[in-house]
Amino acid sequence: MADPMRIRAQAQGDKTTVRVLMSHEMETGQRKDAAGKTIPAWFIQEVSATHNGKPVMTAQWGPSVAKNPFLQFTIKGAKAGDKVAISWKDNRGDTRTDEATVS
Amino acid sequence: MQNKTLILAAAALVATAVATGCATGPSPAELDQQALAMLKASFRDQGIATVDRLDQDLGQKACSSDKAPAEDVAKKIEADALASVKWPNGGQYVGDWREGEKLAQNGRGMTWTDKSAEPTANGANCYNCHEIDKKEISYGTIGPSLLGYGKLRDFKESEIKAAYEKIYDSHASFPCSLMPRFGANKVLSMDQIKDLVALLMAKDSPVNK
Amino acid sequence: MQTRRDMLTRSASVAAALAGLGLLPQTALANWSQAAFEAKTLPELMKALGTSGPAESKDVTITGPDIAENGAVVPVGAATTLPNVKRLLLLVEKNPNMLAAMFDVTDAVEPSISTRVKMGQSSNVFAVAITGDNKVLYAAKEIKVTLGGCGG
Amino acid sequence: MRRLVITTALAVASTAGFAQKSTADGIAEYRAMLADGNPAELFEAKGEDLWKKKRGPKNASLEQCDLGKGPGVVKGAWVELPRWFADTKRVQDLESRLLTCMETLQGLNAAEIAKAPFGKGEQANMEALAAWISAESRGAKMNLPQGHAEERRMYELGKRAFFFRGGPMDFSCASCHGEDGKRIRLQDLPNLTKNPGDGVGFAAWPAYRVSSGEMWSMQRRLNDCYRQQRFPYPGYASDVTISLGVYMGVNAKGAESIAPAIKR
Repeated sequence: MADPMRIRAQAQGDKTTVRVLMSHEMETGQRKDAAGKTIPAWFIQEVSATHNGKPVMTAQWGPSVAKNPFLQFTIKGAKAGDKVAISWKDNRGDTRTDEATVS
Repeated sequence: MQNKTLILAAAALVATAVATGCATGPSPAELDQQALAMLKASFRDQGIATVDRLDQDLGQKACSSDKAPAEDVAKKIEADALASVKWPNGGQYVGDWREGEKLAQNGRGMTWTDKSAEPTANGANCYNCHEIDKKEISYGTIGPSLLGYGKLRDFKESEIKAAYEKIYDSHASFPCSLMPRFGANKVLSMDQIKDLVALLMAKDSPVNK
Repeated sequence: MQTRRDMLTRSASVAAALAGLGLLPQTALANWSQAAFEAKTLPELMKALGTSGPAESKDVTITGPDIAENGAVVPVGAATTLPNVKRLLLLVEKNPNMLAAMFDVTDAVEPSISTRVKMGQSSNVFAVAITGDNKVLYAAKEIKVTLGGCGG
Repeated sequence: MRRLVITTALAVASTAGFAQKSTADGIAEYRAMLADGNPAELFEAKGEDLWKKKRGPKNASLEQCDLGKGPGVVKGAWVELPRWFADTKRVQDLESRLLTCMETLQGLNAAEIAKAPFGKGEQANMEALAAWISAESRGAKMNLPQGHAEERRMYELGKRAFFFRGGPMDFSCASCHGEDGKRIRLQDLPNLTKNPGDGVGFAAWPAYRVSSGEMWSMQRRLNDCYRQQRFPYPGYASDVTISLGVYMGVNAKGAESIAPAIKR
């Protein structure tokens, strides 16, 4: 199973900045291993974010997003104590969801 | 237990102090020996990088300290280096600067992840330490800038020969130089060194633009 | 800069080609847009997304360093001051496939996101904003990818 | 269009020196952008879990591991390593000490872990543990003990290893890290023969390596230095690596640790 994400959600005024680090290889499918064999593509394709359960953003990623991806965005109106959840799904069908409390 | 260790340690200290007249542990010469033994015990062969790479010649041994070697030793290093240089037939020192630029960019070769130790598998690592073509902004500063190298020397025949010699064995001009002795240590072939000479000394090389 | 002009020319022709076809941007995608991520050129990408060619706009910003010490991780961001933005894209012109990431935003988030992309070589990087009324606007920035370290 | 004009103006105005300065500025900007969101955090979290998790044939956690400040004390341990350990009668760095704990507390095979390839299996676990343990000393100042005769001897041996030239390129550690203000390509090289400053050199490792997307502890850092030096292969947690740790760590006394950092 994939390792947990690190989610930081920090409120400032009526906005909350969310910073996410995900643990993922993000293999492009264009690299070769030492034996010359192509390493198959393995990357996060879909990401979604919710604020207190309500979807606020979805994203689609290609393999050129960097390994161990970083994502930053800002939610309007979120305040301390609110819940922010992030989910991802990769091209193998693996998924991971983690939640953080706005501080 | 702790007491015993302490006493033993103290006894050892006293013993060394008596033996060397120094109160802080083994003598510098003893430490030199211990360091060599430690290195031998710590490294192992991996691929082409075998432990005999730890066997030092004079140019390595005498340059392995934070102090410069004595003058007579430096002279010996210089003489050995000069004697090591193999000169190309017919005094033809200048190859193709385009090939030289490729070699200069290439930092590969001679590590335990490299398959072959043959010169054809090696780069010259030049940009790691030198500024060369001003179009390449990613250059190192361990060595001096080589911008305008040939032009600054009026493209003189004697300077072309000197450039060949420096690349072949840097210790011939600078004992303990940080620059690899590319020819003497068989990192690069004679033809590759000529290509590097061209990069530095050819009038149409980007170095002299 | 040459590349930039090329792109403007290309996008103009795509805009012309798509004009009148009435293609609207898809608003919510349930699945990964394979065609978009496989697009090699801007016209292909625009076609895959069902949008018209983009125009440069000062209302869109692309953030990123002038120089990246390593192409494996290059921080980039897309933002816009335009109202009613539905989608933000990040493109790397000289990557084998241009589209790196695509964000469908709602009114609950600011139209401003940052992430990190891989770059095979020095290239123009684009932030593209697509509005609810089908305007496609972009900003571009050149990011140089240098060689670092011992090179071995 | 506006950008185009600015770029042209810059090109006209730039001298070699100016261009170099802006390159350095560009790189500094790049590094600053990456520092906010260091994937090392992912490894720290994993390392903390590993420390507390019951594992190995003895089904024990590492919580009773003595990193030099007493069993279970992690805070502040990193900036005092390598140091002398009475139980093993050795000067040990973080990784070699972890191997001792994994063997004695958890019953894992230390020799096997030391031989395993970097970045996989128990070696990946080592990197995560090193990330977390070093993070527990973030902001503390390097303060390696030199009270024991063996600690002083290892410093002297480390110094000799640091200056030892060998291999087909004649390199030593000092070839690149013996002077101030030098670079390889665009990479700044700290002078490790003295205190290179807060969060530089020894005080910045373990680090997340952007180029490979992996966490590197000092053992792996040294291993790749020796690869680039064209030396033979240094054993994991061998005395040469530990003595170099003592040499660099003692030289860095008083420097603030920012480990785990993020590096190219």
